[in-house]
Amino acid sequence: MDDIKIVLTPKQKAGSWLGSFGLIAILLIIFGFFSLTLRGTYFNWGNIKNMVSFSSYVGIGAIGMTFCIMTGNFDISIGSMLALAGVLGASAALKLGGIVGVIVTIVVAALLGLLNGLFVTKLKIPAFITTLGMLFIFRALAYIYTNNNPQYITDRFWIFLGNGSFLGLPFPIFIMGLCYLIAFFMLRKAPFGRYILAVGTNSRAASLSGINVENVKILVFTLIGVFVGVSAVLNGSMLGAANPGMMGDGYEFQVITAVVLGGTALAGGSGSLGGTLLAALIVVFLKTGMSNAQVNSYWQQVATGVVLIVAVSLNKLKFWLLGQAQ
Amino acid sequence: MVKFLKLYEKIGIFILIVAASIFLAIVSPNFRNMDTILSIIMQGSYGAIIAFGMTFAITSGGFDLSVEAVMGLTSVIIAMLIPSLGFAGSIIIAVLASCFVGFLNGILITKVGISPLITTLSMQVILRGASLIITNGRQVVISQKSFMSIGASKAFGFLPMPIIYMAVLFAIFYIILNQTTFGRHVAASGSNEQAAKMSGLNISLIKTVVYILVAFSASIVGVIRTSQTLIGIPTMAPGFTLNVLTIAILGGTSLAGGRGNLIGTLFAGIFISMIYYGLNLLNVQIFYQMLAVGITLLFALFIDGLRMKYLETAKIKGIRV
Amino acid sequence: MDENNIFIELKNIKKIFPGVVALEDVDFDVKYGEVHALVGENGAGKSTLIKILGGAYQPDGGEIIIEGKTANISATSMAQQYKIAVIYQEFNLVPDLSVAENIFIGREPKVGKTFVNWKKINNDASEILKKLDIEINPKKFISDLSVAEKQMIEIAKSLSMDAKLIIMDEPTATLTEKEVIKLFSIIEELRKKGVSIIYISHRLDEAFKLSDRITVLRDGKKIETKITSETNQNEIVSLMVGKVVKDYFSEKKQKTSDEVIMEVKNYNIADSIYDMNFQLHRGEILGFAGVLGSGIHHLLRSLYGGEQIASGEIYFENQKVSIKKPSDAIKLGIGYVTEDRKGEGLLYDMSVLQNLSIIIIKTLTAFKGLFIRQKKELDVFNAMAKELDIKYASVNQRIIYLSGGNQQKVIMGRTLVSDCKVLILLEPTRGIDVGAKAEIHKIMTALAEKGISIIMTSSELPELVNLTDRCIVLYKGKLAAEFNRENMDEEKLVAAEIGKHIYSNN
Amino acid sequence: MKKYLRISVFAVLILALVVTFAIAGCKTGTESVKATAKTMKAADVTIGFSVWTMEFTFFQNVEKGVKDACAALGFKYTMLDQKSDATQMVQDMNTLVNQKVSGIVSTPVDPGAMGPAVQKARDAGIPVVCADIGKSGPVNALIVSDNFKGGGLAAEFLANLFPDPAATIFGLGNCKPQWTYARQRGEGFKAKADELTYNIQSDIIVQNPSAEGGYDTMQQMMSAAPDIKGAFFVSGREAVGAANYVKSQNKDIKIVGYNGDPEEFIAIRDGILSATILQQPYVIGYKAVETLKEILVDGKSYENVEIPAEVKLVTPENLDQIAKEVMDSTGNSAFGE
Repeated sequence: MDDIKIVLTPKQKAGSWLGSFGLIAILLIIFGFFSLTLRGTYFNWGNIKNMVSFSSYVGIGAIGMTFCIMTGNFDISIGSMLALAGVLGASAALKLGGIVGVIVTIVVAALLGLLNGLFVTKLKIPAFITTLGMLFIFRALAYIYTNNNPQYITDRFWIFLGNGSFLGLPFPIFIMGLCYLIAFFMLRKAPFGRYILAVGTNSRAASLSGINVENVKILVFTLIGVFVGVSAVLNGSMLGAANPGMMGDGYEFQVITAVVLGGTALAGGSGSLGGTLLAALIVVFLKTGMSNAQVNSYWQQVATGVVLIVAVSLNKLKFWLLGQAQ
Repeated sequence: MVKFLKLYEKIGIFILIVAASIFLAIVSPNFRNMDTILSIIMQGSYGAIIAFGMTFAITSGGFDLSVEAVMGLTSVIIAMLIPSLGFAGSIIIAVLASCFVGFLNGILITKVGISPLITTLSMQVILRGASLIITNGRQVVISQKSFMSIGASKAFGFLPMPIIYMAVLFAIFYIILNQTTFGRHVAASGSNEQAAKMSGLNISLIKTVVYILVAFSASIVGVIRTSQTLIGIPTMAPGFTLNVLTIAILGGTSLAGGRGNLIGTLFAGIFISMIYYGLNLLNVQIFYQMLAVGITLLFALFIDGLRMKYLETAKIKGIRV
Repeated sequence: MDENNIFIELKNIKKIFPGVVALEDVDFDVKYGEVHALVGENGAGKSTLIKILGGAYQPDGGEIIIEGKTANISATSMAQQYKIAVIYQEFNLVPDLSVAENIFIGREPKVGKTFVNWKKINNDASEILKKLDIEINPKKFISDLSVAEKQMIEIAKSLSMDAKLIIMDEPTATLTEKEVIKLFSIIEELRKKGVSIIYISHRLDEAFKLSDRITVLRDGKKIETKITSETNQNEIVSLMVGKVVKDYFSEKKQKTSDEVIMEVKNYNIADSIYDMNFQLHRGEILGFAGVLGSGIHHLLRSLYGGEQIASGEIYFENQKVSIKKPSDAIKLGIGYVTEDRKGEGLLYDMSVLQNLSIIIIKTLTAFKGLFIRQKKELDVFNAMAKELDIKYASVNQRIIYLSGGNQQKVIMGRTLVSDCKVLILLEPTRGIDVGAKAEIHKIMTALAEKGISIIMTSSELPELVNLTDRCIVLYKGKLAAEFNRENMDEEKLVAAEIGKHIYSNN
Repeated sequence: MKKYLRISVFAVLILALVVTFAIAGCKTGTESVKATAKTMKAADVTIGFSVWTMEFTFFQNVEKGVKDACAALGFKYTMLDQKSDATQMVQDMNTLVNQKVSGIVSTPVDPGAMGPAVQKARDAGIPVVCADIGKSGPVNALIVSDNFKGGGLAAEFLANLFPDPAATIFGLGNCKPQWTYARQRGEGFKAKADELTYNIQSDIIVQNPSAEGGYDTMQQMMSAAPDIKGAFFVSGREAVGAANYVKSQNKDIKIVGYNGDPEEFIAIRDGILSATILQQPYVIGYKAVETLKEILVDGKSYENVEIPAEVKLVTPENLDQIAKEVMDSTGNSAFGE
């Protein structure tokens, strides 16, 4: 049966290695570098816990986005989505208690995601534009609903979710872990994952294979909502308030950056959750490292940008080595 | 019908403008005078000019999120250099520097093959940092007051200069896109890059030039704004990029690439300014202004969607398999 | 042969891709004014070779000599400078540009140095189109053209840059008989002008009709170059497949039952199908023949729910059914294999395994479609791979690395695993080499004998004549004629296809 | 490939965990928690400063104040930049707690959103003082300039220029809604204007919190209320932009700013800007550290105390004198030279 011989040139071997270990290498380099230079202030258990738990903010939101980009779509409304869900949840919590608030947050976000999905599929408005419009609308609604008053989150349960710890680990780490497990399972072990891949790589073929492309897309956008909702819960808990203007400001680009840095092709079809998670960690580890090192904050910006470009070019280097066109 | 729809693609946004004008003219007396209208167009010009460049980028199948940082860079370079080099010198250097940034974007996107999103997003952060480093985080006041005339004076005593710049740049960009081989090649590389490449077009070169154009247009606006405020502002126009994108898209330039619509962009620029400006005249809270922008965007694109759908079906019926 | 009449010569060219050696020490040359046919099974390396000539790929070894000088075709633009034009199967046209612009893309007539000379570009374009007597308005956008028209534009394009070597990859695959005749006469013209042509086709008769020499590739190696006049089809075929192929078509043994599995009653599709009626019997191979515009593809697509039907009734196993979307058809047990493998068949980024199981993946799950039972999936795959004799390196290999024939098998397998009762095949052997063709045919007859009914259409009449029990001919969306095995032959089909007027090839 | 990637991801993460557990073990063994000690020696004190952003002159001056104070009192000093991001603000707070600093000074980008973070710091025995903006949670002290009063000063100044309320219209260049603390200035301005029966016809939010933003806003104001006499901008840079627009139109409209950034001083000197309300970021920063000193070294107890920092009206008349005061108190020129 195996009468087709697999031949890998050294170049290609290097490429595949890069594909598998590139991001981890970057993460370790960054971590190692700052650990050596900063010692205690960086390389200590508390700080690591802190960094990982804060990476959940981008990390969890990036799960949905990874799915979305895999299907060749795009959602830049998530920042505003986070805020709107956050303020609604928070105000619900004030009246009906934390558990309700948390549920409301996630449900609202999911519904907003669903709304995006419906616009994209039913009204046939390109995802980028739909979500661009929603970016304005959600944020505006958040302002209008709260009349620009921050909604404080005081409920102990909700506060615990973001700040408490369990088995000596910050609780957000567990939530992030859980989210990734579920997502990973959906993508690799459930038919849904195949559908996402199929739609992303060739939607016409997918629909001829009996896949309801529209439903898959709607589901993907709804999932974005769900994960953004979870992220909103944690974020709100860490901030202890939901501020319609502040919450999730610039979130969309942080998340998309993480996803792309994680090696998911914007064209759709291929992607990796592991990569996304690593990317989310890389960004936080880098930023924290630099500010702990008291790097001038202007230089920090420059460095962040440069590192981003370098990291992504490594991914390109992989494809070049493998001799594949993207 | 199809004829009308083709027309709509070109000037659909114009209809929105007319509608909005009528509305505003009715509700606000202040709107019914030449100065206000000119002011609105003037404030539209900043976004529109950059959106011209952005239209090129989108037509070539990408986009550029670094424009606001380019404005800042231009601003500080001018402010730092004016004392030594004078107006012309400092402006030229600043614009050239910006073009170089565009060149870098182009190289990273075409040669290294990083997605425009990441490239320009990173470039945005880098430039912000760089501008702040140049001025050490300060705003640099320009003491040569006459520099103001570049952006703030009026032609024929009534026509604000920015409008003139917008008109001129529109003409130039329009001709480039529709009349020159380069412009057509931009469309080609956005419409079907593979084919364009196979036909022997130098995609890398074309796209690089495109990103230089974007940076150039952003830089021009940077010059205008700096001259108006007489301050070198490293963090100029925070969040303006989103505005520019909105304008280009609202103008009807398809994100799929290949189809650039500069006329639409021009009108969209004015329209957006109209929303903010007009609603400010009515003291409408900013929340509702955002709401308005979002809804118009969706509405316009919804109409556009219907249009495309109609043309599609028309096409299917037209072609026999 | 004397050197100076050779236009281009390739010396032990080598090219490696992850997983496969595409080309291994290939020598090859083309003389001025020669039509050189390049044949070989899919995956033999033909397309890789022409991509190298076109400057799309860089060889990993060997050298290219053009007009005596060593050439380095480092980019597609270089190919143009060497006066080499490649007409790929997947056209390289820009949808949002006009016909004229596409013909002269990169070489537009200009006013001054920068501005497009619209007047000239359109005039020149219409001149060239006239030369090929094609009636297309040069101002028209490519996105509004049909496949055949695009094909013609491609040829016009290469003519416009007065190429010395034109490479045609499967040029006739999508053309009607009439257009093929036109194409051949054009090729003759070019040959007279001293233009060299590399002609790649799976239709051997064409190769023999046109070429001076034929070169056979197999598994990335050059097998032999033959003077066309000194060889014959069978020899070439055996060179291609490495063994002598006996029966090109496998005759179907048993008679089909009279049981009607599917019936279509006064069926209409807007502007393409008018009042169609036909029955499909169990285990029958029903063919549809018709030229471009006959509406066949619309009809077959809509039977699978790929297109909305305008009106009409479909009975499946005597039940009136409505097929609105593919999933409806799949539920009923109707399978569909597209003619456009690239566009709507392959899931490129996915593995061979995933490509095969995509339709039935939901059924291969535990806990109500919660998670996939990999073991079971693998079993299904292996079974089907065995049945269809699919050749692959590993189940996780990306499907694009398979040869066209194997890709086609996977896509057929995709529908077969959903154990369908009716199989709709559009151009089942398009772009597939002789060996694989024979296999596909065997598979089809085997399926029919198992009681699966097949509806097929093919632009290769021999296929229809030899495979189908019955063949319905459509003309402009109406049923023009119906033949069964006994009374059908190519002449009759052609005659019916073009609306009764018998026409000859010269 | 993916498979390998996955495996290696988890491998590395687990590895990281194990290693860090080990580190954690030996760390907790060696270190004693200083922060809980009643009073400390100045030499042992480390002050952590978390700043909104270093992009605005105002915050640069706060930072300078904090830094100088630490130097003067012999404290160690470390600074983190929130980069105008609320989440970053909270993370920075936690980072500082991790670094076991003795006390924290924060200039919060989103004062409402620091509650839990402050709580954590306090639980770790680390006092928190906010330098300007605002606070939430159990903050020990907040040194804040009276934004409301400042707005009032601006109104009074304009009122004095135009004695007849009936015949005068003022404008207000307000700031982004999320910056609630700065909107206080607007509120103060409005309140005072009402009290003096002046009429504010247009209250416009400056879209770009930047000079050119003020420029555009002024243009809008002048078409909303063509016969406007004066306008107050809640942020100095915007005021300067607005003043420049007025100048370009050769109109005589009095613009008042807020902050006392160098560009404002220059603008007043050049007669473009009529006045500004001077905040004292440097002093605020300095005071914040002094307060922490009292808590940490002198053992004084502060809980939820608000310490107002004074705001002054700067006009062409008192410009030089105030510039001199600034020079004396902060050691750097008010004109930023």
